[in-house]
Amino acid sequence: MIYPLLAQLVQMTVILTLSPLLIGLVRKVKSRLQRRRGSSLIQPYRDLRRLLGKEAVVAENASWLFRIAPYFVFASTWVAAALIPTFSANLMFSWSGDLIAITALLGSARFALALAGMDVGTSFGGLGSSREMMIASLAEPAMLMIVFSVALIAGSTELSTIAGYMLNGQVGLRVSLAMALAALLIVAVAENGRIPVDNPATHLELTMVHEAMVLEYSGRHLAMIELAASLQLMLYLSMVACIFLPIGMAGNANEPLRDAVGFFAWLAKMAAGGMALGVAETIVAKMRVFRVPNFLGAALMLGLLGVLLLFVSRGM
Amino acid sequence: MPDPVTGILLTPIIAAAILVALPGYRLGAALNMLASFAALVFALTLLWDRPPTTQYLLVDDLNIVFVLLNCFVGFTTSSFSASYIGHEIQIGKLSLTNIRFYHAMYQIMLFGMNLALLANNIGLMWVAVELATLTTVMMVGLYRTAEALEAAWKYFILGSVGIALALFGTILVYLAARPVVGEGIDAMIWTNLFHAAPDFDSSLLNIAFVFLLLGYGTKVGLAPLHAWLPDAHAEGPTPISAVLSGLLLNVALYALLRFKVLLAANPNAIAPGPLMIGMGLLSLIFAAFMLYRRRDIKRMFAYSSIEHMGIIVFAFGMAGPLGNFAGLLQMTMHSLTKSGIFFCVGHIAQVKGSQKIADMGGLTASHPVLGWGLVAGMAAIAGLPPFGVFSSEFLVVSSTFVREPVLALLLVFGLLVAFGALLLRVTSVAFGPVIGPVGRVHASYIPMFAHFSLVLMAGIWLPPPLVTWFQHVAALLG
Amino acid sequence: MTFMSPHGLAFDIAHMLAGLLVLVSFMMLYQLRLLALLHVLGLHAFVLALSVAWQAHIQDAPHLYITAGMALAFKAILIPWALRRMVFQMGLHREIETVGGIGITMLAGIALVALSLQVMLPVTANADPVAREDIALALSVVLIGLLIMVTRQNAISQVVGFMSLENGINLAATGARGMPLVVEITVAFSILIAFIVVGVFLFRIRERFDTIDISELDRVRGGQM
Amino acid sequence: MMPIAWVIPCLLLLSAAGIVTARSAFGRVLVYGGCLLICTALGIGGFTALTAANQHLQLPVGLPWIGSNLRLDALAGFFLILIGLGGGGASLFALGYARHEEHPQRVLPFYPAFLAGMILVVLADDAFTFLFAWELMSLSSWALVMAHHREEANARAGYVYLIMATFSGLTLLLAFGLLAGDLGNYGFDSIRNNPPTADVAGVVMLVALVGAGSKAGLVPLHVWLPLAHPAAPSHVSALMSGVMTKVAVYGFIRIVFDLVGPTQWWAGTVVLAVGGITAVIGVLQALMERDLKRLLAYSTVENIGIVFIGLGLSLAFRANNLGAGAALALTAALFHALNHTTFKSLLFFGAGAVLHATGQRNMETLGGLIHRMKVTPFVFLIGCIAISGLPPLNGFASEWLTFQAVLLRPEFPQWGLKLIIPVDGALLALAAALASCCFVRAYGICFLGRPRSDAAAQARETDPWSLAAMILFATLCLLTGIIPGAVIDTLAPVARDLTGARMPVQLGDAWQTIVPIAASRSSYNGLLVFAFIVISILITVVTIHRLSAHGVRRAPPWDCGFPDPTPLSQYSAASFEQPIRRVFGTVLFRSKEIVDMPAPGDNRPAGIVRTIRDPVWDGIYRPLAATIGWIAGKSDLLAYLTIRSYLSFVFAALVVLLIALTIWQ
Repeated sequence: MIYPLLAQLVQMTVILTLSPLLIGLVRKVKSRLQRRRGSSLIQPYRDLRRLLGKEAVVAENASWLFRIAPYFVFASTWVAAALIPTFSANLMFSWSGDLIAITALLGSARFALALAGMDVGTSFGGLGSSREMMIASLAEPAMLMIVFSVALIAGSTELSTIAGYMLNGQVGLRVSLAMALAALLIVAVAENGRIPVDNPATHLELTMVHEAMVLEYSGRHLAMIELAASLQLMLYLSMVACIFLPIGMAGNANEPLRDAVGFFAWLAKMAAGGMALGVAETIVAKMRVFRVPNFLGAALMLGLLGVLLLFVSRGM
Repeated sequence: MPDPVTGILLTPIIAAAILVALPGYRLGAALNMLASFAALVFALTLLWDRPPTTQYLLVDDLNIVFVLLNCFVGFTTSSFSASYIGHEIQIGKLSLTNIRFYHAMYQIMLFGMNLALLANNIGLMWVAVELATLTTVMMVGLYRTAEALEAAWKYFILGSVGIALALFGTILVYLAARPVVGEGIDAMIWTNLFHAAPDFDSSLLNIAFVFLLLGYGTKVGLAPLHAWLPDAHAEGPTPISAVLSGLLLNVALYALLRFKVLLAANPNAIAPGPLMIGMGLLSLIFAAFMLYRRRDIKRMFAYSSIEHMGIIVFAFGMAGPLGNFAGLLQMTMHSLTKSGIFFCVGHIAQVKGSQKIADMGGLTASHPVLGWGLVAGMAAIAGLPPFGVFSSEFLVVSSTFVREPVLALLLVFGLLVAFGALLLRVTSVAFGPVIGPVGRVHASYIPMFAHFSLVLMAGIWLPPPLVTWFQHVAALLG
Repeated sequence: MTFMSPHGLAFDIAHMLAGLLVLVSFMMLYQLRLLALLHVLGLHAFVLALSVAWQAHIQDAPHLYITAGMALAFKAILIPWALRRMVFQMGLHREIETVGGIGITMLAGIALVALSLQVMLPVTANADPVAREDIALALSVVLIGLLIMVTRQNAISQVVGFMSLENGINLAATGARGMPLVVEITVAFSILIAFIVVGVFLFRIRERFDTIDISELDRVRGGQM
Repeated sequence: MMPIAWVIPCLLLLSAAGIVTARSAFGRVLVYGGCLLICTALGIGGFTALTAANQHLQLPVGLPWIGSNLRLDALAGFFLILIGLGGGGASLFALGYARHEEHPQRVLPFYPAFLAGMILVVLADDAFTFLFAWELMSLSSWALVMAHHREEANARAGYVYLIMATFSGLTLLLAFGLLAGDLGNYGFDSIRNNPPTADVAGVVMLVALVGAGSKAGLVPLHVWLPLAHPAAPSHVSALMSGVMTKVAVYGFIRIVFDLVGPTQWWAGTVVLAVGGITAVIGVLQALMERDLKRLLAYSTVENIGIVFIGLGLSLAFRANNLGAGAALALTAALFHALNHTTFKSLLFFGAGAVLHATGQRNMETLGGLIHRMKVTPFVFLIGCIAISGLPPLNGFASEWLTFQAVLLRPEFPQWGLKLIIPVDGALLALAAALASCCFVRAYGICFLGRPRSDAAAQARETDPWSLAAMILFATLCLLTGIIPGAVIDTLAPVARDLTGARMPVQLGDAWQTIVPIAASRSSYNGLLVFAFIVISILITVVTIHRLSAHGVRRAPPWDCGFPDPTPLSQYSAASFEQPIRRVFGTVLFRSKEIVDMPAPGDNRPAGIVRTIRDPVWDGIYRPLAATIGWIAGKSDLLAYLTIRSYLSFVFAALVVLLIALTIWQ
């Protein structure tokens, strides 16, 4: 009882504290690849501190919703992230929400953020919300299709069960899983607003999506949102790792040693993932907003194809 | 107290004789109502005092319903007519000379119809139907406008041809019966015919039925023999429209049913069902489409009568206990509802000074009673609950689908198409902006309410005696 | 004389008269001129009167003589005369406008006769063979009468068609041995015809319609619109 | 005996009272207050009926030889709860809202009758009573739709509505005809005792799907719904969308699950296909709608699609003798139906409050209401989150259950089910995602931003009765969202009656987790998720306020430095939907954007025109109407012929019949 609770608390803290580092890592990798020195790995932490220290400038006609939204966004993302097994599947509350619930929690966060983007009543805010919801309207079903594929193979939508199933090695190579992985990567890129779907570094009016939504935010509100964004990135990477590469993850037993192994394995996976993302973002160009639906549509189709294959034949 | 049958038949004759001599409008209208009421009372006594069958007259389960209905609608229409015609005289649309013989004719018409219903002799029945036709022709032409005369003329010519065909059919029935029943009057008495029908020559009976179907079918208003009906309804005074739809069509239908029973009793004869089903469906679907382009409200409801006659004939054609029951119920409900609607429409037309649908609008706002009355009538005639037509259409459609799915689909299609047209027009009349004069009209709403409440009651609860009759008759009809 | 026919001379004469009526019906179909048509109508009624009288004789039913007499007086003489007067008074076209040529209507008439015979054929022998053939002929007359009504555009010729139809029915009614109410029915019918003629006349008197061509009458119909 | 049946005469009495007292304030209080009390009683009665033995009642009315039969079983009980809930809420709302009604005499008499019709449908135990009530429900709601009859659009809405309702009634009549057989055994008991053969059962299922579906709003039979629901006064809209569509669902369940008995597997396929298409089409149309109430109506179509997906899954499981799966899917469907009643009523109340505050339904004229109204924006937001299927509210719980049913078992022996179930899963996911997009747009445009018209700028909060109703439903959305186990357990008797199985008991769990099949398979705990979110928000707020600067400065919006003088420069509803329209609308709705650029020298402003074609209207209803019009036009020529032509009809009929006779002989 106590042990899983501890594991849960550790998980929540770790994922929260390490997520800005992941952002820092991605930025660093990108800079190096662009032959720049780039900012320090811990620059995101500094940014957060700076933002927290500043007074919040709120637009004159912003409502209560504008001020609540950052907290809600952050909280939902954090809860979702807490449900993902990172180093251990032995989490106290992992059963309180399965993969579908995690997807939906992220949806709630996005819902709040999109509303906040429209609250002030500027054209950019609306633009960002509109595009974000359009992307989500394709990414979310694609994500659910991925969930379906995985759940049909593992016979469960619980992430801990899935991870356990994947760990015991009887899965083998499957077409549907490959499709799900490809789709998940696309969805992860889109949901986190990374290149080629969105560019977190841009403030060019016609191309921004996420940044347009949060344009009016400043100070601690912006800090919350930035933190939520980095949490989300880590969440997705952990999810990929948990489903497709659960090597090293601790099982259900209360063994601190295995948990430690799992923790370092997870760190390594995150590092690798962050670097891969940095590389990928460097070599790919951002696409036009109206090309994005095709990109995500491909993910949706891949996911659906995977599920169909599973319905037709269990062996696929 | 005389024998009820004699009372039913004699009262109108005596009343007509007095009314011919009676000057003035008010007195005539009052006497007209009184006589109709007396007939109704006599008809009610039939319920417990059923006189014996004679060579000429007969009261049985089948016609007692018709007679009661006839006398009831005859009475309510006479009271509606009193206020309606009074208003027409007031505004000068009718002069006293126009209506000199109106009330007398009305009584003779009632006499003709009651005689046709009570006749136990197919020849007498034919004569009575002709009498009723002739009197209604005169009434249709009452306004003496070019349109009214033309409608009367059309009615007259088509009716005459129909009646001639029916006579030919009657002669053929006699010929079929003669070898079995014997020469003379015996071979025309319905009760004899019914008992001897199994031995009749089936081929003669077949041909006879074709002629009777077309002959009386013209009176019923079945397509393609219907052409007289819309004009006669639209151009005649509204009480006559109510009587035509509510009674005359029924009388012709009754005649048709009598002969159908004969055919059903003969094992070798053709099944009358398919013929009736075919004509019924044709009438229903044809009338349903015709409803769309109607711009005259009375003409529209006339087409709706054709539609309903189609459904009724269809139901009797489908036969079986459910089909026949439904047919009888539908017929009764249609009489009450349609005449009620005509009462309502008559007042509306008087308020607006026009029968054109385009001249009416927003009635529920300007005249709530008339407007909602029309809406209720529309709902009732379209077979929506809580009105009685719903029960009969329920039985017709559901019992047909098991036996003949395609026919049921056609039936449903026709019902929907017809409803689409009716609803379209009634919506524009009852709702939307108010169009036309908004003055009050001195009108008696009682007949309309009486009809609609009966229909409403029948939709919720059917009196057990009525059900028993209907079931007997349904069994008789095969 | 039974060798001439299985039913005896009396029936043969009845048949002959009925056949004659069909023939006269064909003459009506053939007529293109109004006055001649009226003459043929008189002839038609005359043949009917003969036939009815003969039936009265062989059935020993004296009341049928009334019908015969009425047919003679009313339909063979009075009504053709009245119609003739109307034709003159109203200055009608003497030509009859037909739908389809005379040839086609004649062919149609023949087809109708064939149809009536065919329809009556299955009537079993026990249902009185005489009546069967009589009725077949009467049916032909009725159908031809209707055909005239349908193919002639002129109101008077339509009246004529209706009368010939009615003559066919009278033939059938009187041919049905022992049928009651025949006289009453023929009287009722005569009243009907009188109504029609008076109706035609009424329209004329009121001078609402220039001609009594019914298609003109139809043109003034209002109310539908 | 059945005490609950007394509510029907009571409601009819209220109807009568409504006619008499329509014009006075007393009438309003009497009718709506009475309805509120009756609905409360109804809800309680329905709840007790879930577990109690079936009650029967036979009345000597209706069809003479079978009488009018009523039966109260678990299924009826559940739907009575639904009616009681929706009706009670609407009555509560109307106590305040109806004060602004211009024509109370057109609403008051029909409102209780409408409720009575719905209740009677649910209680009916023979075909006649069922259809009688069904049509009564249609007719009285039609009268309510026609309450504001002077608007031309409403007249059209009423027209289309009643035609489709009659179509639905007649179609169900056909289904009952098949079930009752030749002898007219219309009682449901005798139908249950003589179940139809498999082929007949299939036909009945199809016919019932068309009949009940056209009342529930299945694509392509949904066209009346977005016209009629918004046309009625808002509390009636809530009742129509929230409750009446559920009664239609009830009709389908009663016929297909109860009366017909086991169906073949393809029945499930058909229902699944229709449900999936309905869900997506409905939400896409909602996304492109600018009228707030019509948007809600289209969203009803979507939710009905989701309910039917659940029902289709249940049929599929039942055809394969998988009782547990059938129970799960049916529970999911009924749960979603209940949820839809709560949040759709709430949203329609909100729309009513907005309509009352601004007089506007067109979203393009709204905006900024969150500043001018205090409570409505908050509860409306809860409704939006719930209907978007987002945790921790109730919409998510039922959609989650449906997903679990989809994932339950891929090994169906039938190829049709193998293909349709995953596709339906995808369609459901797509619908859910689009729904949240749709309600971000709806909420964002109406309540957020700056007012786009004077009316919106001068909006005021609505009355306390209305607010009470909205708060009630918002609370319910939250409660059923965080303790879904209670609802699932409540539904267990219903599922047991209809599928022979039930879901595991949920409320026994200490943490109130819901476990549809087994804990290792899937579980969800709304309570914990809710608690976690609340706790993390609190933690964050506390921490942040410890750590950070407290200052808040109000300043003009930044907006990338663009000066922004007019609210018209905000994103509008049309611009918000534009990306979605481009993605989904170009093929399906043939949407086009035409830039209207004036020639040089022309002072006219440039503009952009968007056109959207409704494929269902274009593909089915317009051609149908045109065909009927064409035939009507052609047959109309027959009304103007000469007497001679009519005579020739008689003649032709005679000759044809004689020829037919000769041939026959």
